[in-house]
This record gives sequence, structure tokens and C-alpha cells, in this order.
Amino acid sequence: MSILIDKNTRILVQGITGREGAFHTEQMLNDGTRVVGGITPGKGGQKSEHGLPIFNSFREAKEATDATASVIFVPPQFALDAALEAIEAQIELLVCITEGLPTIDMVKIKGALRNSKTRMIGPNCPGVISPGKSKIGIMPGFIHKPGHIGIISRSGTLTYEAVAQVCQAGLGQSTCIGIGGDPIIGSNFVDLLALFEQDPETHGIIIIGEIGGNAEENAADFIKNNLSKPVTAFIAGATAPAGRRMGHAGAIVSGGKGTAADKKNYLRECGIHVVENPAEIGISMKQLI
Amino acid sequence: MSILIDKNTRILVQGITGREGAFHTEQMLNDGTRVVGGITPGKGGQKSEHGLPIFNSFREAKEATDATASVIFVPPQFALDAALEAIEAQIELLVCITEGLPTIDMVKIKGALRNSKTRMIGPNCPGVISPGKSKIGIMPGFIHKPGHIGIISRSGTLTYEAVAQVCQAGLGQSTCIGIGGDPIIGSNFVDLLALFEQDPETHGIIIIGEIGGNAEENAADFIKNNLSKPVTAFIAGATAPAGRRMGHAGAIVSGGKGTAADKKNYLRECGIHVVENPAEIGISMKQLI
Amino acid sequence: MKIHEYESKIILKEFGVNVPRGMVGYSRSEILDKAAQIGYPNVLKAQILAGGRGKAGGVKLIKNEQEAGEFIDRILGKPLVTKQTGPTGQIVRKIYIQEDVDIRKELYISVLIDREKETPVLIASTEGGVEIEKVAAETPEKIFYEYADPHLGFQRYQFSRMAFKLGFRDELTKEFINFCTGMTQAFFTTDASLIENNPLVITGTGQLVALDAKISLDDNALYRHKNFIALEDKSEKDPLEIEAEKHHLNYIRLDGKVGCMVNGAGLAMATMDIIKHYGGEPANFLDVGGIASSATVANGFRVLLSDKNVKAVLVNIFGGIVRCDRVAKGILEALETMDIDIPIIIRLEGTNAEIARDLLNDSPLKFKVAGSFNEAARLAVAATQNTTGSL
Amino acid sequence: MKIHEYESKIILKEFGVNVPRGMVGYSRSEILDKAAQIGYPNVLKAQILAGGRGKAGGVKLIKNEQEAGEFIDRILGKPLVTKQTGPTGQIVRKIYIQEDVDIRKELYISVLIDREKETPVLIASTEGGVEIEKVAAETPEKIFYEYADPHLGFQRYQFSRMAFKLGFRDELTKEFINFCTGMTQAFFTTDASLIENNPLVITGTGQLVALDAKISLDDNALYRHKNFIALEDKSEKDPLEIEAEKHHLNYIRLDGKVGCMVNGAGLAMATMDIIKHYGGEPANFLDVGGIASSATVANGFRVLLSDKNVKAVLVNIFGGIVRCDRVAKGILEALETMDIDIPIIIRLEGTNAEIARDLLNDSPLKFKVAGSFNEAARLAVAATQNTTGSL
Repeated sequence: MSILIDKNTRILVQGITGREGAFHTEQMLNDGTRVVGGITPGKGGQKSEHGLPIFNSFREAKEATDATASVIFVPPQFALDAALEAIEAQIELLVCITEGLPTIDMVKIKGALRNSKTRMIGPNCPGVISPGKSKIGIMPGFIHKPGHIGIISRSGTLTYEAVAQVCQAGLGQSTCIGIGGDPIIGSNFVDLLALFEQDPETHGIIIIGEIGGNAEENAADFIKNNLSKPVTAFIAGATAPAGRRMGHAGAIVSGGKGTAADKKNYLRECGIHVVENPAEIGISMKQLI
Repeated sequence: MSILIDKNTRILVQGITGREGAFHTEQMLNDGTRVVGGITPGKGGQKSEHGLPIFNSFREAKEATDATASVIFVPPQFALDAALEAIEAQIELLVCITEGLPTIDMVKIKGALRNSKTRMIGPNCPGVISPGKSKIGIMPGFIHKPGHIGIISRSGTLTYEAVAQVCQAGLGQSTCIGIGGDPIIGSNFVDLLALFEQDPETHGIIIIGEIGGNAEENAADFIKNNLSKPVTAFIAGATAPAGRRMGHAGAIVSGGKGTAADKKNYLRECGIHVVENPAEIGISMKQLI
Repeated sequence: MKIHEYESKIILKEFGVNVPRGMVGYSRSEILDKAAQIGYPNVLKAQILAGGRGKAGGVKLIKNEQEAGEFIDRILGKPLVTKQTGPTGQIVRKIYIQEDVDIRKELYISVLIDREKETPVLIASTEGGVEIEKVAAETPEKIFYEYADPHLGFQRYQFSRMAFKLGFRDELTKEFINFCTGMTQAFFTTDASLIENNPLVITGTGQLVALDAKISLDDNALYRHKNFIALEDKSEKDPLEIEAEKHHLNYIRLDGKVGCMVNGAGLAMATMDIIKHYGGEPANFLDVGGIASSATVANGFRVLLSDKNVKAVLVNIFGGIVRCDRVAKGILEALETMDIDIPIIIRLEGTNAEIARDLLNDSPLKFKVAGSFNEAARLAVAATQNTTGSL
Repeated sequence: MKIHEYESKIILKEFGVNVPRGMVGYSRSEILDKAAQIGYPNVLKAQILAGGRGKAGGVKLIKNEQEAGEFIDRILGKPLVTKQTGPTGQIVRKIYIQEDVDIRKELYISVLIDREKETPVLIASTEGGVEIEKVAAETPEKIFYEYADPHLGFQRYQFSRMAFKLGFRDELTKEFINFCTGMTQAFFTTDASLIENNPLVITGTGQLVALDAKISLDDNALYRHKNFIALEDKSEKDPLEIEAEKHHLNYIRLDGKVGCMVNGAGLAMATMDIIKHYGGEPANFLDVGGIASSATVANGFRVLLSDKNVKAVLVNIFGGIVRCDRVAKGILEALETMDIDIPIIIRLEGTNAEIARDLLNDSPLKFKVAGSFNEAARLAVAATQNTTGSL
């Protein structure tokens, strides 16, 4: 088992004919993902360069392909529209790779998600991978190995780093999720920790946080009260200056809140193992398990 | 029994210090209704002329009084706000007397109702009465008599007419609801027919429709398929010219649709007894029962 | 509230919707001047607040100034009778001069409030330039619908999806999305109850243009758009209806003999219906409304009696918000100051009805107080059938 | 994007929010001219993009022209150091002249996105003119919150409810509702991430006025507000950061010696953290982003090396969207055209990493390719601790 996606997940690509959309569709297919079609308004009826059917509208695509998940690669100014279209069609899982969504657009998307059946990951994230089963996103699939470690991360490339370390430690991953670096995101640590707890194939969990907000603190509370599996954590941004946005819209220490030190302390108070050196995430997990 | 309201219904008045709000609060109290307070922003802490506590906000009022229902008497430009405030506080029953709401405001209210626990009656309606138990609205209470006839009507005064006729025929009413004459309303015939069907105290039902829309046709379908109790119906507007709004925003025959003749035919096809003379509504019910 | 085609186009243009170049003129010389400015050939269109102008000869492709003059002489200042105006027609007081557009295809598009779905709907069809009711009846599969989210409104993907249903591709799809964006923004911003473009045309050069345009505004929302109130063209209204409006009375003039004064739209319609039921004909719909003062009622009475077709008056009031004593006072006030020689039948029930009856009974004025709805209707109808007799 | 106080007030005024009369001046004479127009006494306020100006002496009540001149001479063109500027301060290039307001009470109000509730929040407090963080820590019961519906926004009743929490009555409540209406409209219309008025004051005559105003705009939404892009005051930015921005690089300059070039914000922070962990100090944050071309990377390299504090460079790339071969090409391009005499440590992993390593290994240029994250960090720190030695 794994969480969110597996071999049966059938995936649509929103923006399949765009440069990045096309490239990563190719990569996903290479990684064995069941991409079943794409949506590019105006190109319905054509085939993508990968030979996949293209549809004009999401609803039409979902009906024709029985897709259960979708991934968004459209530019930020069209991402709200793409997300609302997928939610309207009641897709089960929606992964938004697009970076640069206005926060208020994400407020609207969250409002639409509230009364829907859709679970969203992202935006501004690398996506989800259950190694050997399915990959929805842009992470380099080949660095992963099937196994029993679940990873949830606000970061993109730092997640790949953690994955590589886990593999070096002789472990593999059940599912890795990049939840994204924006202030408001589709799914948070807590949502996914609950799924990992119930997944028998996941034996340990890595969470990778960063400065800004209090998602890590919420995760810590949840872990303390609800989780039986070992958790190791890293918080990026110990050296980040206050008031500066560290790349991610969500990674900002403001009003003295959301510092890495505060977060680490809180996690430790909740009994969670926190690593100081980001090169030791994998080895730390290995030791805990 | 009755539907929607009974002796235990605890009612707040939104706009209790306004002219009509104050007058009808007095009337409701005279009719034995448990009005427990009112809301007029800026007058919190004071008492109304009826000696009822006034609150600044709906949430505060509901917490202090354990109210289960509310009635809106504010001017149309504030009705959307009043309704959203009551829905936010999760009031069970909301009756909006106010006339003249922009249709798009009602679109927004319906959107808010969709995911709420609140049931709304109106706007632009006389309200609800369960004679001898409770009255939320502006109908003259004294014309009613407790009994076993349920009345649902798009009209205001025509409902009073029907009530008077029912009494003259020696019958009384379980609950009478004026659902309002606007194109979009909180509760429709169908919503309330279902409640009457389940109310053992209601033995027969009168529905009073009018030209415009197809609420009567939907009611007819529902009655045909789901109702065991006798129903008599009157449709106002047989003499109304096409394209003219007959007072109510919803009472308009447009594009040849929504005529009284069409509605009467459809109701009869569904096996419902339809009276031609509006002075014979009561006697018709008496004969059916 | 309906507004004229030329006003609708000005509003749509503000929201980025493509409309043909056009101007409005009120006199022969002004229209000819502007026609020359627009250039020939052009299209002259009678501006009245009713549809069906084309079939009634109110719209014409004009080749030169001579044809323009002939059209103006035939149409301007004269009544135009269409399917929607009734037999007396509407006087044409303005003519719209519009550039001639090269039409490749005619479509239909509208936004309105869908009562069933309780939210705005975008309706479009590949069949334009004909009555949409006819298309709905004959080829309903050629009409497409997209419903707005009640809180978020319409989304771009819905316009895109609609474009594909209409068979558009590429450039036309983009144009259509822009068209719909402007049209729906206009709808929400103006609190319209209907915006209709029939036909919406694809031009020879592949552009989308609203060749005709109709906007109806939500009367209840006009308080948010004080600037639109000036757009109301009262010249097409019955003078009595204008007078009634001044007094906040809901009055519609009809052709019968029994004048009705009722409170509540439903009871007013039912009163008209019962008059018909007993063989009479109602002279009007008159709802004195929910907050009628005695002055309102008195004004209503004056409006009613100004219609010389009225041979008897039936007052039918069931008091709820309206208190019967106020109504009675209003009636007495009106009767005292007016010289009335037709029968008046009064029926009052509900709130303060007894006080009202006492007031009426104490009055020396001449009228009949009826005991029931049936009785009141029968008396009123009988009075119009025997107009020389007294009650 | 932060904008100046005077710009914030212009925006707020457009939305009907009461702000004091004021003008901005750039030179001594202009400021004195405008101060005379506003009249004495008035308040002169240094315009820099950082808070804490009052305590730092950047805001002063001015009685007459002489005092104004003294203030200008002391402040204009000089760095102002506040709690938020860092030790070097910000050069004051403009001064805002504001009418003197008779203050009865100081309050706090702001609208911002609440990350926890995932929707905008209106925050107000009876304690204004002091740091809200301090109020939150000491008397949290004096701060009140109203959350927007994610689709419908704020409603009037929420403003009304907030007014009562603040203890307002009658006229002040109405004013407050209007104030909040304008402020929240400004928030949504401009896609702001923060609008803050601290203090919001009640004047002697009972009016609500935004005495100070701060607006931050959502960078991600600037494409919808092209007019706001001009508002960005780059004069307060580090020139290297401006240069980096031109190349779409996310660069923040710091005080250390190890220059970092990383893809992804999280890995960039972690790279800074590991440098610190091994006893070094990062010279910057640099995220080359998700769609870095070789040109972008080359530009990043140039920016990095323009900082003369940098004594070694650590390139840490884990390829996802970014393909390592592009990065390698970019590095080679940059190194070929630049005269570089400091150690460069490169670590590339992920997509196309092998092609990239081949490219690097085939190059005759001087740099060290590290095998692991730890190794790369250790080498980079060691290099800065022994800057004369070679690798």
C-alpha cells in the first residue's frame, strides 16, 4: 500500500501541451504512471506528443478516461480556473505544480474544496510519488526506491535530498508528498500524517518544514496525540533573516513568529526527533526505525 | 403537531426597533409567540418597547436567548447582510418578511444556505403560523384556527383569504406558510410538502400558486409521486397579460411560459384538484377531506 | 426595467463587448446627419422597448440617403406594432443608425437568472436571429447552458466549454471567452436580470459582434444604480401607470370595466380572476402594497377612477401589514374630495377590519360594504353590467 | 511588495477611507513649500519602507518653518536606522507632510491573509499606536478578529460586530462600518497581502482617520495590477538584489563569506543552514528557481561573485524541473567569461545529473565537484577559512 496514489491511479494532465507539462508527462510515463489524457482547450480531439488523447474540457476528459487524479501545469494566471474546473468535475486527487498563484486565488480554491470530494496537493510543489507505483509531479523518479518511509515536505528540492539520503541509508519510500511552499496550500502536514498513520506499509515518517506559519506546530500537536509511528523532522531556515521572503511565499519570519528555532523547540517538546544537519535526515530516520 | 414551528420555537426579531418590526413583534407576542429578543446594531443592552432584550449582533443574541428561529424585518438593502448573519449563527429557521431584495442577493443567500443547517422561508412573504402555537410573520393571527389543514402559498393576502375560507368551512390549520412571491425563495412547495406529508396532524393540504416559473409543476410532480394526503390548489393570474410583472417579481408570464392555464392543466394531469374560483378554496378542501 | 437597444449597447461596450458602430437620432435631420457619418449602407432600427421589430418592418438595411429618408418618414413618430407591443403598438421616438456588418453566421447568447437552478445561467445557441423559444421547442439540442456558482460567478473554463459546444476553435474561442467575460461582468455589475444578444454574429473577418442587444435591469436593485434610473423611458408607458408609480402603487391598466384595488399581488390577481369567473372583465391590476398609508390608498383611488373605462370599483383588502383602518381612511379621504358617480363595492378583512368597518359605516358617503369575496365580486360585475342602475 | 506610506494613503483614499491631508516632497524647498500649504503645526514623516520610524526620530510634530528646516536637514538624504531596517538603515529620500490631527484615541486595525484560517482576517484593537505583537503578547483579550468568507468576503454585520467589540456606539459605528468597507474593498481590489493602520485614530470631532498606513501587495498578483509595479521603490534595495531580480533570480544578500547557488527555496535555506552548521556563514540566499536556463544560472553566478565578501561558492543543485545539464552549461558559460580566483564547489544531483557531471568533468576549468551534501558544505566552509589556499 501507499497513500494518495498507487498503480490504479488514472491521471489527467491540465496543460499537457505546454513545455513543462509535456516534458513531465513524458517523465511520468517513463516512471510507469498511468497518465490517461490531457486537457488543452482548443486542442480537443488531437493527440499529445505522447500519443495521449487531448480534451477541451475537464468534465469531458474525466468522463472519457475515468481519471481519478489530475495534475495542473498551467501558468499561474490560469491555475485558479483549472483548479475550479477539476473540483467541479469532482476529481478525487488534484495536484497543482504551478508556482506563483496569488494568495487570494488559493483562498477561493480552498473555499471550493471545503464542500467537495477533491483532495488537493500544492500549489507550488513537486507533487506526489509512490515509488514503483505512480508519480504525479516533477520529482526525478529515478532517485526514489519503494519502501516504508513516508515523507511530507513544504520544500521541493530539499525533499529530493531527503529521498536520496533515505535511499543511501538503505531504506525506501512508501509515498513522498511535497505539499508546497505557499502560505495557503491544499493539504497540510496534519491531513497527510493521518493517512500515513493508517497505511500499514509506512513504518516511519519524515517531515520537512521551513520557517513561516505554524503548520509544523500543528503537525507536532497531531503527532503527539495521534501518531504511533516514529517521526523525524528537519526545519529549514535557521539562518534566514526576519522579514525577508525566502523564495517561497510562505517562508517568511514576521513579527518574530515562525522562526526555525521556535519550531524546532516546539517539535522537541512534543517528543519529535529533530535533526540540525540537513545532510543527516536519512540517517536519523534509519536510527529511529 | 405542526411543521416548522410550535410552542417551543424561540424567536429573534432582526430589525425589532423599526416601525414594522416593532408593530409585528407586538402582534406576534399577542398571538402567544415566544419572541425572546431582537437585534438592532447599536442598541444592544437596551430593551425594546415590548420589554425584550436587544442585542448588537445575531451571534450574541442567539447565545443569550437560545433562539431557534429568526424573522427579518430590515429594509431590502440590509436583508442580504441580515440573512447571512443569521445563517452564520446557524439558526434553524429563518423567515424573511422583507420585500424588494435584488434577485442576485437571493442567489447569494441560497448559496450560503446550501451548506448550512438553516431553513429559510421567504423573502417577500407573510411568514409562518401554526395557529394556537406560534406565529412568525405578519399575517393577522386572529383569522386562523388550529386544525388539520396545511397551507403553502406564493401569495400573502390570498393566503389570508384561503385561511378565512378554511375557517368558514369549519376547518382549522396545522401550519400555514407564505413562501413568497420572488423568483428565488428560501423554501419551495416541494420542501414543505414533504414536511406536511410526515406531519400526522395535517390531513389535507392547500397550495396556492401563481403565474411565472414552474414551482407549481415541480410541486405537482412531487405530489403525484410522494403524497398520500388530499391536495387542493388554486393558481392566481388567469387574467394576467403576458410580459407584465404582476406585483411580485416572480409573477410574470414570459416567452409564453408560466401561464395559469398551463399550470392548472399540469396539476390536473397529476391528479390534483384545482379550483377555478378563488372564493371556493376552502369549500373545495372541505369536500376533499 | 427594460432599456433601449442603443443604451444596452453603450453598457456592453463599457465592459469590452464588441458592438457595431452606431448612433441614435431623434429627428429626421439628426438621423440623416448621423447616417451620413456612419456611412452607407447602414441599418436603421426603430428604438422601442419591445421585441419583434424586424418582422414588423422597424429595422431596415439602407443603401442611400433617399432610402433613409423614406424609412424615417414611414417610421419616426408613428406607432410600430410588433408581436410584443399589443395592438396599439409603440410610438417610435428614436432611431438607431448602425454600421452594416458582414455576417458570416448568426448565433444566440444570453445571461439571465435561472429560477429553477437559482443562479445565473449563460445560454448560447448555434441558431441565432430567430426566436429562442422556437429553437427550444424544435431543436433543444442546439441550446447550451452553463450555470454560475452562486458565490464565485462564472469561470473562464465555462466560457471555453461553451465555445466548444458551439463548435468554435482557436482564435474564435479566445474571442468568445473575452465576449462572455465582458457580458457576464456587465450582468453582475449592473444587477441585470437579462442580457440577450440575438443575433450574436460572426463577421466575415471572424470577429464576434453583438448585432442586437437587450438588457433588463432588476428593479429591486436599482437603488444600487441611481445612474440607471435616468435610463427609464417613460414615454412608452401608460400615463396612468406613470402616475401610479409616483405614488408607489403597483398598477397595470387593462381593458375591462371593473376597477380593482387590492392589497397583495396574489389577491389582486385572484380578484381579477374572480371578476372574469363571474363574467366581468377587470380594468386593471392594482396592488396598494404592504405599507399603504391612507394617502397611498387615496392616490390609488384617484388613479383608478381616472380610467374612464371603469364602470365600477371593487376594493378587496385583507389586512396583514396593511391595516384596514388605514385603507378605510384612505377611501373616505378620496371619496370626500372626488365627485364619484359609479358604484363602489368595498370588502375589508383582517387586521383592524372592525375599526375599518366602523369608520366606513359611520361615513355618510355612498358605497356598498360586501360581506364576502364572492359577494363583492358578484356585486361589482353586476354593477358594470347595469351601469345606469344604482346599488 | 511593500509600498510607501504616502502611496498607501492615496490608495486608501480612493476607496473612501479617511486619511489626513498630506503631500510628499523630495527636496528641502519642495518640502517647505508643501508644509506651508498644509499649514503649521504639521507632522513630517520620513518615507522609508520599514516600520519603527517614530521611535527612531523619523516622525516629528513641527510647529513652524524653522523646525521644519531643522528636521529636513537632519533627516533628508541621510540613513534612518529603525528596529526594522538593520544596522545600516535606509536613506530617506522623501518626506511626507501631514496635517496635524487632534487625537482623542488611538486604535489598531488591519486586514491580512490568515494562514491558519486560510482566508482574510480583519484585526482590530483598542490599543493602537503601539506594536500589535506587544499587545498580542500582553493583552490578547484586547485584539478582535473577524474572518472573511472565502468566496463572499466580509459582510457588513462583521464590521458592525467589530465596532461593538471596540466599544463604539451610534455615529462612530456607522463611520467604522464605512471605514472597514473601504479598507476591505481596497484589500481585495489591490490583491493586498496586508493593509495596516496603526494608529487608526478617533479625532476630537469624533471622526475615524488612518493616521498611519501600510500596504503590502501580493507579489504573485502583481500581473493583475500593472500600474502598481511602478510603485516599487528600488532605491531602498540592495543593488545586487535589483540586478538578480532582472534575471528572475531569487537573491537575498547576507553578511557571510560562502556564496550559495541552489535550486529551490527549501534546499537553499538548508544549504545556508548546513554552512552555519559547519561553522561558516552564508553570504546569501540564492534560488535559481524551477525553470532556470543556462543563461539564468550564468547570470546568477555573476550576481553572486559581484559580492566581494564572497570567498567561496557552493553550488548545490538537485534537479527536478531544473535539469542539471542546463545548470552545468550555465556554470561553464559563466566561468569561461569571468575571471574567478575563489574556490568553487559544485554538487549536482537529480534529473540529467550524469550528463551534467560529464559536461563538468570534460571542462578544463577549475572547480571541485563534491560527492555529497555534507562534503560540499565542509569543503565550502573550509575554503573560506583558508582563503589563500587552493582546493
